[in-house]
Order: sequence, then structure tokens, then C-alpha cells
Amino acid sequence: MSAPVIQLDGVNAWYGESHILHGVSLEVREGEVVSLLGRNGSGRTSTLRALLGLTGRRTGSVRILGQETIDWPTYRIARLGLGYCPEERGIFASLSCEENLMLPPPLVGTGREGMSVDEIYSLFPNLKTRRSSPGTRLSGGEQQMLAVARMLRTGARVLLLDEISEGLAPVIVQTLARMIQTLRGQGFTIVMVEQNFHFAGPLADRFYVMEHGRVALEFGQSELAARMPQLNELLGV
Amino acid sequence: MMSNRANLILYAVLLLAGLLAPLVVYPVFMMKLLCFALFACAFNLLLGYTGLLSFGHAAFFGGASYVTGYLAASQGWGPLGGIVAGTLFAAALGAVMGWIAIRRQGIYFSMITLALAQMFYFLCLQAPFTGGEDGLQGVPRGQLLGLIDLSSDTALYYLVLAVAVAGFALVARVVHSPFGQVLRAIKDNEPRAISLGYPADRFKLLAFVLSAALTGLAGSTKTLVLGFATLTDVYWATSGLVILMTLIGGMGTLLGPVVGAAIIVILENRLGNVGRAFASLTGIDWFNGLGESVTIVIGLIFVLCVLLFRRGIVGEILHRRGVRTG
Amino acid sequence: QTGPVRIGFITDMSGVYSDIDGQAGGEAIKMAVADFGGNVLGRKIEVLTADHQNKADVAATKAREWVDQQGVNMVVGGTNSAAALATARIMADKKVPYFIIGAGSSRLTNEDCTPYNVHYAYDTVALARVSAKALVDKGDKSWYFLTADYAFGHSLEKDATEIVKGSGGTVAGAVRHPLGASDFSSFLLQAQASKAQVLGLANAGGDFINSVKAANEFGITKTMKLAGLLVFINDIHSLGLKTAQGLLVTDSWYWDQNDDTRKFASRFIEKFKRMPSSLQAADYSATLTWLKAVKAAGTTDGAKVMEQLRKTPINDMFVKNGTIRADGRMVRDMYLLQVKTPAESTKPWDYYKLLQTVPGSKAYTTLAESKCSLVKK
Amino acid sequence: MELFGVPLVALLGQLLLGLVNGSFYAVLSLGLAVIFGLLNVINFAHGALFMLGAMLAWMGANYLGLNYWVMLVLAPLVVGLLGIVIEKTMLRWLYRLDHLYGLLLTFGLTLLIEGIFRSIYGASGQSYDTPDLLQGATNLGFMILPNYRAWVVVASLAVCFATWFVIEKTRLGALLRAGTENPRLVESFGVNVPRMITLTYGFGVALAGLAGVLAAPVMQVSPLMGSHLIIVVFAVVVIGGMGSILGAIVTGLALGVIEGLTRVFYPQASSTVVFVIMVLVLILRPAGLFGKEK
Amino acid sequence: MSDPILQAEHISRRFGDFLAVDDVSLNVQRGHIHALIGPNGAGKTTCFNLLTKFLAPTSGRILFNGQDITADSPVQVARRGVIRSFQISAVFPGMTVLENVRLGLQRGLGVSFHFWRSQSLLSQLDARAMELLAEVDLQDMAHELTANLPYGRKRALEIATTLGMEPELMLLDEPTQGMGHEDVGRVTALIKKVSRGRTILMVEHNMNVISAIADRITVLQQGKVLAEGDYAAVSSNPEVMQAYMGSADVALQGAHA
Ligand SMILES: Nc1ncnc2c1ncn2[C@@H]1O[C@H](COP(=O)(O)OP(=O)(O)OP(=O)(O)O)[C@@H](O)[C@H]1O
Ligand SMILES: Nc1ncnc2c1ncn2[C@@H]1O[C@H](COP(=O)(O)OP(=O)(O)OP(=O)(O)O)[C@@H](O)[C@H]1O
Ligand SMILES: [Mg+2]
Ligand SMILES: [Mg+2]
Repeated sequence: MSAPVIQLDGVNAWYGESHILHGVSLEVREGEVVSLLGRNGSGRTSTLRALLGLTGRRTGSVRILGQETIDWPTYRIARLGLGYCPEERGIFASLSCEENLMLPPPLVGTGREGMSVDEIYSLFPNLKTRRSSPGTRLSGGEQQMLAVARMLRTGARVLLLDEISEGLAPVIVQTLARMIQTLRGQGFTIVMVEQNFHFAGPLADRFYVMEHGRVALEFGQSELAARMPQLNELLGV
Repeated sequence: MMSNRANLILYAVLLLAGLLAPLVVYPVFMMKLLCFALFACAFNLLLGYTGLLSFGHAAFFGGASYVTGYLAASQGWGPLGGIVAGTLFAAALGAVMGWIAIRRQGIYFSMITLALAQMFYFLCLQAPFTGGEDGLQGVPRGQLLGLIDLSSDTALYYLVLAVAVAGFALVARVVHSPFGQVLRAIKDNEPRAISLGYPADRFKLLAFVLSAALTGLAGSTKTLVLGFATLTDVYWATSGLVILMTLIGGMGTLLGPVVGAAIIVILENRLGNVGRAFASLTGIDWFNGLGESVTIVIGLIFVLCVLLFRRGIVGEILHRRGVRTG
Repeated sequence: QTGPVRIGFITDMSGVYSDIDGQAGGEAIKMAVADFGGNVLGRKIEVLTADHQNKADVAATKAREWVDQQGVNMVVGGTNSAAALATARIMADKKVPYFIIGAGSSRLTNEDCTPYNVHYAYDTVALARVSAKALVDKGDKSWYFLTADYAFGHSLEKDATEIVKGSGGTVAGAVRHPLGASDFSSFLLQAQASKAQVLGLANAGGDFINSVKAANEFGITKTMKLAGLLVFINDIHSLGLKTAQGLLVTDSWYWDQNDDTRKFASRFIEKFKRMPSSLQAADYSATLTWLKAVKAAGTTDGAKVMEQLRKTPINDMFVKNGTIRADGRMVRDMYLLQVKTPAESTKPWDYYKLLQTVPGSKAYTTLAESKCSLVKK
Repeated sequence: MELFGVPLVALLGQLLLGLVNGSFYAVLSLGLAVIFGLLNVINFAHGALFMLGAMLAWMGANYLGLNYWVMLVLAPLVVGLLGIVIEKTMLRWLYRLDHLYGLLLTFGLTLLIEGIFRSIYGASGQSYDTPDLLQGATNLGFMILPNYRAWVVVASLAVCFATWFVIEKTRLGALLRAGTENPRLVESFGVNVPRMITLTYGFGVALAGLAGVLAAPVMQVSPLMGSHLIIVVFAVVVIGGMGSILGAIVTGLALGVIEGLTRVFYPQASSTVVFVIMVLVLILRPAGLFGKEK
Repeated sequence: MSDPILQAEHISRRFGDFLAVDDVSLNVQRGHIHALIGPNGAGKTTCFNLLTKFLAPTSGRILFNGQDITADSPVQVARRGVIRSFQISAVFPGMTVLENVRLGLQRGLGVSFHFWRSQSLLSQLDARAMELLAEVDLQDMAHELTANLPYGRKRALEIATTLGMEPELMLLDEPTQGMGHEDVGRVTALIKKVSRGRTILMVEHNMNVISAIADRITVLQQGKVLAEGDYAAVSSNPEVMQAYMGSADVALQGAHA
């Protein structure tokens, strides 16, 4: 059993006054692909954001690679080797597609090389053709690809992916699925928030199902079939 | 929302206070205060409810007071005519400035209004009839409709009170009108409002003109009260002052600006005494100089308000009462 | 009646004029009260001061309130003519003597004169005339004006021009600069191109100072004489002799004229670490003059005191044989001064040498010219 | 040879003088643009800090006997430090709010700073001598150009270009521009954004301080020297459009020149010409000459 | 028999050197639910922006009910009864859910510039507003502050508001994007329901939704029309599969099963 990379223990998070996460506890181990499922507003995005200290206030314990980071600033947490691909994509308008791609400074000491630009372009041909146009002039989907690609360059070893299949054409979704397989093969640790169960289902080793800012259910790939009924009633898949 | 009955009672009390004020407070001072209160309310209509921060309202305030002053002093117009003319002028000026400034949003809007107002300031400075730094002096109060002689402070006071109340009522109504609703929507999410078929810019412009007109009303009235119009009224510092009034009182609240205006005007006139009081209380001699450092004090309040007290006094009270402010 | 006799002093204490008058002016008044013995007609003398921040409305409301509520018996008005004009009307209504020190607008003794105005220190006409007259007489006949582009500047230019032409000089032209212009070089180059002998600076404060600086920088001081039409010693001080030397200015008082003035100056400087301006001296003198009149008249009643004031000539360290005219003008000698070179200056604040004394009768608008309604013709 | 009754040589002279003012506009609006970029704050205090720069130069000379060249380095540093303090203690708390608060805060600071200096040094201000090295003037044939003014132009152009290069052409610049849009996200890349912001503000106001020192020998060093200038600079910024660094620089210079020419042909308008141009630009091209359409 | 409500004739839009929409001709039949699909970056949203005049076409013209609207402003287009939704949700976060919908209805009263009237005269719209909210199951959130709604519900609210405008033609850009599955189902049904007596042009990636309700489908690729027809025709078109669905096996499952 490999070492835990991420350990959330009783994490609470707030946006302004509104209390979003109520004692979330979960654990992700080296080289695992973990998927957070849940309905809209169940708190999956917030969980990722809390992990990075991007929510308003957060309490509890967030250990990353064994380090307690609960009162660290975001940039220090990220430097531990995290790569975050946000729900709203976060493509920069004032930067060209390529500048966006090159923006994140390589993370040092994460013990892995980022993907080369060529590899990335071969993975997402659209980006190559639109490389010099302003980031937000890209279409919804192109932006999504860019957001993912951007993370792969930095040499982050833990990827936090929020709804990356969202708004993408099936053909691209398939590419992404394949990509995640590959990445897992290369030993990345991946946490993915997914609405699209059919995308996440086959990919993840373990699942956490969230509801109202809590973890409602946790199970492994093997139990998937058995858990289906429960899922149906939790997610309405 | 605060229950309407509570509101009504509150306003009734305030009105009563307004009616009795001259018995206790010095009327001229009270009148000046009312004018600035109206000024602040008009300004708040724009900042608090449309989200437009104008840094050029001095132009309307001063512009109107010059027009009124000129007509009353050199053209023998009566007070009412003067005030109406001044107000209309301000509205017109507002239409022009607004038409230009609304082309840009947010901070740009502020800078543009500031620049335009500065331009207007220079025009006033050079125009012959304003009397440059001597100011336009000796504006007669005249007779209201040829009946009531306004040279009596009390008579004038009730006229001013009436004007201020009317202005305030109008602001209150605008805020809670169908128009007001659309303004809120635009403030919230402009492209959506447009896609619903609301020409955002025209709504903003109307709001701007309304605010300018009311500001003008305040300016004209003030000229009548004090009997002169000077460059200070068109100077950018005045625009800054009215912002501060709104800020202290609480932007986006109906009564906030009134409270804010009261505080600032009192401060301007009484800072010296306040300082001496402090000095005698604390024994710190520095306070004696307070009267001579109004700018510092104003600046300090400004900074503190922005940093610690953004809801403003009234806003804070409403908030404590768990009421959503506009 | 009993209760203290109250003197109100309202001026700009925080704004652009705060150096030449301001708080220190208030202190000068208190000095005068102290020198007078602290009470008059057996009543204590109190001094109220206020800062009008160059806002006429603050000045007016304050003054009105003082009279109505504190029973102030006399008001000394500081700088800013808008404030002065506004206050003057109220004082007239309330029949309270109003000594105008800092404000220079000649309207105060013409269109806007009142029976209670005493225009005590100077006015723009006098300043313009004295410089113009004295210089043209000395042979500097051709003039060019650098004028602040608003009423004040225009009137300075107009008054000076009349005299220059009147006494056989010529005016080559004038260039108008906006108030508070950041850079005067372009205007000055135009002035230089005129080849006139004198450059009349019809502006004040920061504008004046910046014009002089630029004039130096562009070597205009080498080809033209600079005449400041409204200059206070504080301006010279902040310019520094190196830049200001040779400049011609007109003023109503200079600290280094005689023992009396020096005595006052030395008392003043130890309080404020700087020499008194003519205005601060005037504040002192005005207070004294009024108190004397009150004593003589045996009352603080405005009308009676004014009467007393008009019939007694004024003599103290500020003015010799000054007289107050029907239009409220206090007529006194004016001085044309030249700024010393750093070499000539032997002690701190030793800035001026006296070129010429112009009798009041020649300096000020004569009653004949006056547009004041109170003047019977 | 004449143009509208103005000798052409005189005209050349006026052009040059315009350029001098233009350089002040350029440096100031550049500072504003840089700050606005990352902080989304219109730094109203820019004028006051410009004044502070000049004041420091004067104080350095008077109290510490430090010469112009020392202060030319020192003053901007001090102003920059003050800026850093301001950002860390005040501005910082406003970022999550409407940008208008930034404007209001800095407006308050302006009053505060100017008020303080006025109560200490009085309003009429101090005069600061031209450094000996740049004393005197050069006769260009068509005019006598004081050496110092020539220096002002050269120095400001150098500073402007350097800034432009860093922001538009380097990776640091790219980070700045990204931070401009979504600082939280950039931070999640492991970039220490808070520090980046602080330093940017520090740098922006340091530019104002520098302009102040450059101005000290030319203008009277007085507490109000900044507030007159700043409003014009705002107009300049609106005309140029805050979108581009280069825009800020070019517009600054251009307007300086235009203003200079108005002083010759129609002095009465020289105070308003910039505003008039602003109006025209807004009508014809609302986003500003170099602004990106939103 | 064909009765086109919206016709785009050879419209193109270029951004700098890049042709986002390249000579597209579109013919939307009255009463149809017309789906616009295509790979990311195909130009769907851009088409929407052109048709609603949020962007000006570089060339080509647009007819609505036979009238040329190529020169109209977005507001004018909206007033003709062409209402759009956005790919990213568009609501008024600072207002309550009810107020959101009411604002849509308010325009009908034509009192929006009446700053002297009381807003209480808007309450006459409340009943209608509640109906609309009920249609998207938001009735019991009517007095919530919109900002506090989760994303999916915001989308629903947006649609309700759009419906309130009684549009003749509705353009929906990915209406089900980011919705929970039960929401998707509900919204699909909703669209079907409201399509009666209306025409709908929608961008959608979710094949189930499309197969369920679309009468006609236009496939865009790289700014050009690749194919047009009903679901059967389009989904069996080899080019389309190649370009869009990748391989046949997902053809019917699509991205969001
Ligand atoms: N910035 C914010 N301010 C206030 N509340 C927020 C904010 N962001 C999210 N919320 C609220 O927090 C709750 C959880 O949101 P979150 O985005 O984590 O849900 P989610 O599981 O990601 O669902 P989805 O992303 O599909 O909407 C929701 O009720 C949402 O309204
Ligand atoms: N304003 C713009 N400037 C430059 N290019 C743009 C602009 N808007 C869109 N584009 C380009 O036009 C193409 C079509 O964009 P559009 O948003 O219409 O795609 P889409 O079909 O909506 O894709 P998605 O399904 O991912 O939203 C994309 O390549 C995009 O990069
Ligand atoms: Mg989410
Ligand atoms: Mg799209």
C-alpha cells in the first residue's frame, strides 16, 4: 500500500459567511486516480479549492505529502507539486494561447519532468492552430484543453481536475480519457471532480460521493457494480 | 426589507425634527446642511443604486449655483425661476457629460467625469460673469412668487426644507420604481440586461441626468441661501467631499447621505471647537491645531471609512438589524 | 453692557494662503490685544479664530454666526477675496466693523463697498499702479504682461496697463496662462520675443513663483526686468535670493524699515521662526487701531466706532498717518522694493532694498475714481 | 518663415518644451497603467507621491546635504517603500471589493499626505536648485534649451522604454499580465502573487517619485504640485486607454507636445485642450487610442 | 410549405486572420427545435453571437421573419422576440430569484423608464413569474438571493427568465452544460414543452438531449456547415462521426450519457 499524498481530515470551508464544507475527510494515495462524484453544489469544487486554500476560510487538517498545510498560503501548497485545472478553466485573455500554456513556472523538486510542448500539441492539435490567438478567444472547449495542457507542462505530480470533460465534444472526451490512462501509467496522482459519471466511472480507482458538503460514500473500482443502486439514488445517474 | 410602518414612523419623526429644527439650531447653518444633504442624496442615486462613481458632481452643483446666482443677481429673476433654471441647466450639463462618460465603465467613468468637471471648472474660472476668484456675489433672496419675503431666515428655511424633502422623496421613489429595478439589474449583470432587451446605456444616462438635476437643485438653493456662488462649488474637492458624505452615511441607503452630509458640514464648521474640546479633554496640545488641518482630518476619515467602515453609519445600523441594503 | 469684547479672525489657515496670513495672523492679533492690556472699557478682550479653508460659504456662515450668537464686535478678514466679499455683506447687515487684510480685490472699496468695511492693508490697484508708475518714471517704458487667466489677473493687468500708458510707457502685449499651470516656459519665450524692458507678472502665489523660476532658467532675467504685481515676502523666501534677485515688488510693509518694525518682527520671529508678512503686521495694527477707536468712542457700537475711526489718523509700526476714507479704503504709503542679491543680503530674511516710497494719494484709486455709492460727489 | 504668424523656429522651441512636459505625463501615466494593470486600482495618490518625490529631493538637500544624483536614486526608493507599506497595510484589504474602493482610498491618502506636508512646510513651497552638472543652457540656434530640461526628456524616455520592455517582452511580464486577470489562479501555479502585487505597486509609485525628483528643479516644490497635474494625467490615461503600456507612454508625450502648441496659438485653451481631446477620443474611439475593446 | 423564421445567408465572421464562421447559411423552420452541434471551436457560439448581433458578421445577411436584421443592435433583435441564453450562466446574482424572472416580464409593461411610478405596480407580474419558476421547479426558492444558488439551478433560472420574454425564437447555448443528471432530464423536457408555438435554436453537446428533442440538426466544423438533417441522417453520416463523435461506438452514448 503506497503512501498517502493527500489527507483531508475534518475540513470545513466557508465562502464569506456561507459554510460550504462540513468536515470533509478523504485520502488519496500515491499513483491513485480518485474521483469525486456528487450533484451540483454538493461541494466537490469547493473541496479542491479548499485543498489549495482557495476558499474563503478553512479549518481542519490538510496534509499533503505528510506536511500540514492548513495555514499555508496557496502558492506554497502548490509548490509541493500540485496542478489545478479549475472548473471555470481560467484562461487568461491578455495572454496568447501559447503564453497561457507556458505561463506556470515549472515546479522544482517534484521529481518529475513536465510534458514537452510538442507532446502537448500532438495531444491537442487545436491548440497548435490557435496558438497565437488571445486565450479567451478560444472556444469553450479549446479553453478546457488548454487548461489541462497547461498543468501537464509544469511537472506537477498531483493533478486536481475539475469537470474537465465539461462542454467537450465526445471525440475530445475520449482523448482525455486515454490521456488520463497514460498519466496514471506514468505514476501521476489524480483527483478528478466529475459530473459525467460515464467518463469518470471506468477511469477511477476509488470514488468519493459528496452530498451537502460532506462525504456521503466511499468505495473502490471493484465495488462499482455493487454500488450502482446506491449511486443511482445519490446521483440519479 | 425594513417594515414599511417602521419606515413611515422614522420619516415622520425626521420631518418633525426638520420642522422644529430652526428653534434650536442656527437656521442658516441648518439650511446649508439641508442643501448638502440633498446634494449627497442625489449623488447616492448614482453611486449607490447605479454603481456609477462620478467624480465630477461639483460641476452640476457649482454650475447650477452660478446660473441661479447670475439670473437672480444680474437679470432680476425671482428665487423660484432662478432655482428652476439652475436645475434645468444642471440636467442639461448632466446629459452632455453623461452622454460622453457613459461610454466607459467602472473606474474610467470616474476619471472621465473628474476630467470633464475640471474642464468645466476652468471654463467657470475664465468666464467673466463668475467673477473668478471673487465669486459671484450679492445674490438677492427675493420674494417667493412676489408674496413671501425670503430675506427672513425662517421663511427661507421652510422653503429650503420643502425643496430638500421633495428631492429626497423623489430619490426614494426612483429607487423603488420599475426604473430602479432595471438599474439594479444593470448594476448586477449588464450583458444579460441587454439580452433581455434593456438598452443599458440609456438607463444609465437617465439615472445620471436625474442625479445631476437634483444636484443642481441643491446647488441653486444653496446660492439663494448664502447669497453667492464661488469657485469652490465647482472645484474637484467638492466632488470628493460629497463622495465622503455618501460613504460615511452609507451608500445605497436612503438616509445615509443625509447623515453623512450632516457630519461633514458640522465638521467643516466646528472642527476648531472639536479640536479644542479634545485638547482640553486629553490635554494633548496638538488637537488645538486641529481646526487648521481640516484636509488631514477629512483625508483620515476617508481612509478609515474605506478600510474599516464601508457600510457607513446607516448601512451599519441596517446591517445590524439584518436588513439587506440596496 | 458687560461680558467680554470679542474680536473674530477668519482666514485661510490650511490652504494656499496659509503662510502669508493664517494662524500666525491670529497670533499677531492676540499680540495686539496683549499689548493693549487685555481689556477695553473695563471688559475683557477675547479673540475667536476660524479657518474658512478658502470656502466663502464657511467664512460667511461662521461670521454670521459669530455676530448673531457670540456677539462678536469686530471681525478681521483674512485672505481670499470671495470670502471677504461674502463676509462684507453680512457685516454690513449686522453693522459690525470689518477690517479686511488679506483680500486684495478693489471691489471691496468700489462696487461692493459698505459703511463697515475697512480695507486695511493693500489692494490690487495700488500694487499694480505703484510698480508701473515707479518703473516707468525710472525709464523702463516698454512692458509685457504674463497674466493669470482669470478675473484677478485681468484686473491687475488692466490697472497696470492704464498707468504705464498714462505715464508715457508702452505695452508690447500680454500672454495669458491658466491658473496653476505646471510649466511657464512656453509663455515666457513668447514674452521674451516681445523684446520689452519689463515683464509684469500679473499672477500670484505658486504661479508667480514658477514663472520666476522658469524666467531664470531661460535667462530671461538677463534681458528683462521682472516686476511682480502681487508678491509677499514669503514668496521671496521660498524662491530663494539666488533665483529672486533683482525682482521688483510692491508691498505695504517690510520688517526691516525702522526700529518699531524690527521690534515687532523680532517678537514675531521667535514665535514662528519666520518673519511677519505685511499682512500679519496689518492684522496686528488693525486690531490695535480698532481697540483705540473703541476706547476713544467709549463704546463697541459699530456705527460710532466707524465714525471714530474715520476721523483719527492711524500711527503705529505698520502705518504712518494712515487715514480711512468714506469708501472704507485705508490710505497709506506704499513701497517699491527690489530683491537683494545673495551678496547684498547680510542677515536672514534680509531680502529687500527700498527703491521708492509712493504716497497713498498716488497709489490708490482716488475718491473721484471710486465707484463706491457711499462717496458723495 | 512663419506658421500662423508664429516664426517656425519659435515653433520648434515650443515643440521641444512640450516634449518636456510630455515626459512627465508619460512617466506618471505609465506608473498609473502599471499599477492599474495588476491591482485594478486607479492610484489617485499618484500626484501626492509625485509631490513626495520632489519634497524628498528637497529635504535630502536641506537636512542631509545629499545632492540631486543621490536623491534621484534614493527618493524613488523611499517613495516605493512607502508604497509597499501602503499596499501591505491598506490596499491589500480592498482587492476583493469593487475597484472603486481603491480609488476612494487613494483619494483619501492624497488629502492626508498633502495635508500633512502643507501643515509642516506651508503652501508656497520650497525651491530646489538645478544640479551643477546640468546648470546652464545650450543654444540650439532656434532656441536656448536649458540643459536640465534636455536631461528630463532623456531620462524619462529611458525609464519608460525599460518598463515597457520588461512588461511586454519578458516572462515576468507575462506573469504580471496573468496576475492582472486572475491572481488566485496564478497563485495556484505556485507563484507568490501577494509579493508580486506589493512590488508592482511599489514600483509604480516609485515611478511617480522619480518624476517628482525630475520635476523638483523645474517646478516649485510645493504640497499641491501634484494635485494639479494628476487630473490632467487621468485624462491622458483615458485618451491612451489603460490597456497598453506603450499607449500610456506615447499618449503622454504626444499630449505634452499638443499642449505646448496650444500655449502658442491659443493660450486661453491650454488648460482645457487635453480634456477637449479626451472628449473627442471618447466620442470617436471610446476604448481610447490604444485601449483594447471590451 | 417551408416557413423559415430565421435565415442566415452566407454569413461569415473573421477574427483577425482567423475565419471563425465561414460562409454559413442556416434556415430555421418555424416551430422546429433546431440543434447546432459540432466540435469545440466549430463556431457555434460565434454563430449565436452573430444571429443576436452581439457580434457583427463580416459578410452575409440575416433575415428574421423575412425582415433584414443584419443592421440591428442586440437590443433591437431582442425586442423583435429573439432571446438568447449564454454559454456561461447569466442571472442577476444580487436579486432574488423572483425578481430575476420579473425583470424579464417587466419589459412587456413598457414602464421601465417610469422612474416616478412605484415598483409595487410590478407585483401584478408575480403570478406569471411564479408559474415560470414552477416550470423549472424553482418556486420554493423564489425569495432566495440568486447568488446562493448552485450552478445548475442558476441555469434553470436563466431559462425561466428567457421564457418569460415570450420569445418567438429562443437561442440556447448549451442549456444543460454543468447540470446534474436529473436537471438535464428536467430541462430537456422543459425545452420540449416550451417549444410548442415557438422556435428554438440550441447548441448542445449532449447527444441524448439532441436525439430526444431535435427536429433538425446542423453540424458545424471549422466554421463551415458539414451536414444538415434529422438525427438519424446526421448521426449516420460518416463525416460527422469522424469529425465529431470520433468513433461509432459512442455515437449514441455521447459525452453525457
Ligand atoms: N464563490 C462562492 N461564494 C459563495 N458560495 C459559493 C461559491 N462557490 C460555490 N458556492 C456554493 O458552495 C456550494 C458548493 O459549490 P461547489 O462548486 O463546490 O459545488 P460542486 O459540487 O462543484 O457543484 P457544481 O460545480 O456542479 O456546481 C454550492 O451551494 C455553491 O452555491
Ligand atoms: N472574439 C474572438 N476572437 C477571436 N477568435 C474567436 C473569438 N470568438 C471565438 N473565436 C474562435 O472562433 C472559433 C469558434 O468559437 P466558438 O466559441 O463559436 O466555438 P464553439 O462552437 O462555441 O465551441 P464550444 O462548443 O467549445 O463552445 C474558435 O476557434 C474560437 O477560438
Ligand atoms: Mg464544481
Ligand atoms: Mg461555445
